[in-house]
Amino acid sequence: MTALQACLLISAFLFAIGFAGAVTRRHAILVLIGIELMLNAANLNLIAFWRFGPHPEALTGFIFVLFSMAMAGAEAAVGLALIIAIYRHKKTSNLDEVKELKG
Amino acid sequence: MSPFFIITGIVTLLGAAFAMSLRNLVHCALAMAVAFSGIAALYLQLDAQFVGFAEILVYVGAIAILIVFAILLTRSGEAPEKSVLTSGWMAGIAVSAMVFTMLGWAVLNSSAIPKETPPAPVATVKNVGDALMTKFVLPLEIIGLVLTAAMIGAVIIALKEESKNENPGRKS
Amino acid sequence: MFDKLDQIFVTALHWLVSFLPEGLRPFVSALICIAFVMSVFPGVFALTTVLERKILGRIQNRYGPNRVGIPFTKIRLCGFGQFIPDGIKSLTKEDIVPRAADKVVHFLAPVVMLIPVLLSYSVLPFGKNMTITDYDAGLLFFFAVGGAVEVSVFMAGWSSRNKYSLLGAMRAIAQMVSYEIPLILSAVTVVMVVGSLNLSEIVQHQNNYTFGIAHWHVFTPWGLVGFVLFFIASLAESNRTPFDLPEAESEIIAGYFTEYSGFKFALFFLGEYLGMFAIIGLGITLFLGGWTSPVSFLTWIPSYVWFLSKLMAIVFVFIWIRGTLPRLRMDQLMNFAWKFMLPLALINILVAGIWHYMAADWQRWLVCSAIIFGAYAILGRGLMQNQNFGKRIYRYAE
Amino acid sequence: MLGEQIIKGMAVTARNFFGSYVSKDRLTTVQYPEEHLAQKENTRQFPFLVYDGEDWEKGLRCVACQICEKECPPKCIYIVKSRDKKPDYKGQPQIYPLTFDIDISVCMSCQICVEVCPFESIKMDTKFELSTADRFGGLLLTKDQLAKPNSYYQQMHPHDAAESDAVIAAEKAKAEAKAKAAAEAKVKADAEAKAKAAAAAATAPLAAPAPTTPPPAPK
Repeated sequence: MTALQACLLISAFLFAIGFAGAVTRRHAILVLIGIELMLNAANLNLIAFWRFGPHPEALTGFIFVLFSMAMAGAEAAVGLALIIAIYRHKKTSNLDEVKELKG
Repeated sequence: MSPFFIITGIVTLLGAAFAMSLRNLVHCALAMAVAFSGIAALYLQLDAQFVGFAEILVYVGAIAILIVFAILLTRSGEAPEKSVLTSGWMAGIAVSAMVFTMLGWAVLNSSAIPKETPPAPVATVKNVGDALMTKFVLPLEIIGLVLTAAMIGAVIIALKEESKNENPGRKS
Repeated sequence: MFDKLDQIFVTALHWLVSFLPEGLRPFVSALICIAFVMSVFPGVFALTTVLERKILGRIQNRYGPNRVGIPFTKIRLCGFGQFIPDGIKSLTKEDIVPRAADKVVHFLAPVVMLIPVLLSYSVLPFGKNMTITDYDAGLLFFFAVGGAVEVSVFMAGWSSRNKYSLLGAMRAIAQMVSYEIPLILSAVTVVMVVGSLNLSEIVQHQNNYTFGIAHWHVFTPWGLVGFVLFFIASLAESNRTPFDLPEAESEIIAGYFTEYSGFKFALFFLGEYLGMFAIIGLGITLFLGGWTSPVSFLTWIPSYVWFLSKLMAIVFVFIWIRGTLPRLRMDQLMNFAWKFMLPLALINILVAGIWHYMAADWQRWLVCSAIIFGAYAILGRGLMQNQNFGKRIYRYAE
Repeated sequence: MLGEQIIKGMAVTARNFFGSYVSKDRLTTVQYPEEHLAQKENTRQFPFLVYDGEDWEKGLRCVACQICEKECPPKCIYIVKSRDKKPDYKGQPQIYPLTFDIDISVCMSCQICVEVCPFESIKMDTKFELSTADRFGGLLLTKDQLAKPNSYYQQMHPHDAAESDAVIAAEKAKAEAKAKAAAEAKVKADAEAKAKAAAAAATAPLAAPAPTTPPPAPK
């Protein structure tokens, strides 16, 4: 197993864990955490391919990760704001009870 | 593959697993912080210092704190009495296990993966800055715009709705 | 001769390591550097606790501690031995964990506090060639590990199951997050002008002299504003008065370490002071020329002496401020960060850009000073508006 | 301008800081175990027993009347009366305390024992460095620890001591006068008895001592 394969395996496992959490857990915040983990798995992939790929000097994967982090920050901010707004409205953050779009 | 790499990989995966399986949400958030630190350590071992530091700064320093705040604001810091899993959790686990097996099989059997490890690339801050300011300047600007929009949006969404008969502030 | 004295620690390290086989060298040299940080800065911490009490005493026209010197002798050393009994006392005290506390998180919090703080020392240049790890992105590393302190504060406050702890932790995190922005923005000016995130390079950039005076960044208009902003933000980051709301003892007992005692409390205390030294060290590196001397005829004094004396001078100012200013209110704190410091820091970035691109003559001094002074006056007036400093109105419970 | 007042405040504290090194009279505290501040004359800490003369056992003014024991609000005084009597300063035979203990861990320094004592024998001390390693025995002061000479009292509270000395002197003088009068009366009575031996014994009550009204306090 090469280093690249190890990285990819770690990232795949991380993605699977994040996905399992996001799908199976009830709490909205945990779903968000799952999504963050999946995003990080993707970032790890990008960095691994940048490191072991053919053209590291172009820095594409590297910069892509930076942008994706910024997007993750924006996503977390908006997502948590949504969760707080829903909690204010329905007094719950359990996703099973937030099924309707109607407030 | 150095032993450090294996250790950080295991720590990361354990952190992620705990973040997704513990009952108490605050514990989940803290385990998530551990997982993110592990990922940052992996980045450092992949010669991506800048990304590693940025990972800690963004994820541990900002997003973990944000999540923790959200947990406390929605009063879900205590472990819930009833089940924490959705009704269809078995299917979810099965699907994710399938995803992992498929990805793992692909990774281990792919012929596109280069066998030899190239020398460590140089990604000094200067190079990164140059790239950001020349080749990637448009995405950078767009990211700035997106972040601004996200910030304004988050503030507006989370803003308390003004009630009509509220006291007009306290006298000072 | 003076060069040798300046490099004595570096030479000693090389000499020590040279006895070892090749493979062990980086490992052992890292261990020695860790031992250096772990011995010097806790020592400075021990002295500072005594110094703080003495200076506060003198500010209040008291003596302060002046009894304990060398144990079992009559030598008193003006009370500078006080930290020994203090340390023994806090280390031998009973360690109380509340029954309802989250035991694991409660235990881990002080450790998580101390680790990033100690890590942040690894990028500070203590002297010429005396940076432990010369990261290319050293400044980013410093701020990144500094962000982990907030997690530990939250862990301490939440795991104690005490509302004072939780309130203190929330206050501390809100304050740290708010003041981290002006802190980083004021550091950005230096990065812009120097063109590097490497702290050694930043120091080297200030190591030039015109008319015998060093090119410290604090001697420029943007540097002065940046330094003042950095200084205020670092006061808030290290939870010192007047920003000590997280541990406001008259309101919420001791904030997030209300439920800590004995060794863990000592660790928190140590972590807080070490964090303060680290952030002061960063401020010195960015604005006060790091280990360089202010005037060219004093360059023979060893570089680490300069660094330590600047550190102690700023610690003195911190203590002086603690002896002078009362605690802010939460809304005042936030107003100050978001309505005054943040805009001023942004304007300061603009000024640094102008400074960088204007020709090096008296005009840029004039332009930059004018912009900064105008911004300061307007923002200051804006901050003071709506502040009713009239007679206080008391509202009683109905 | 923003920040002006901060500078002013900093100047004040800086003045205090450097001033405290320059001028000693800025410092409001003293170096306690070496230096003591002079105590006020009316300072009181815990009671003690006054004795006259050299020998404390002989000169103890206390007659174990137990008024202080009864009056003490926290009940910190414990007295055991003697069975025999010995002469007091007036030469009158009096009982004396076999045991006189004050538990100063209980005493609240109210001075009621001093107020109620008719014999000027219990007074308030000013000694305050009473800390001890033994928290039970060390804080229970016995008779020999409590007894202090009158000279000590005079030195400590000169004004009060003068008053109490005057009372004692007045008592003594009165007692002597009474003794003299009694002696004279006795001589007279003897003479009369000798003279009127045969007469009826109805005059005998006249020789009894005068009613014992306490002398007015010299205030």
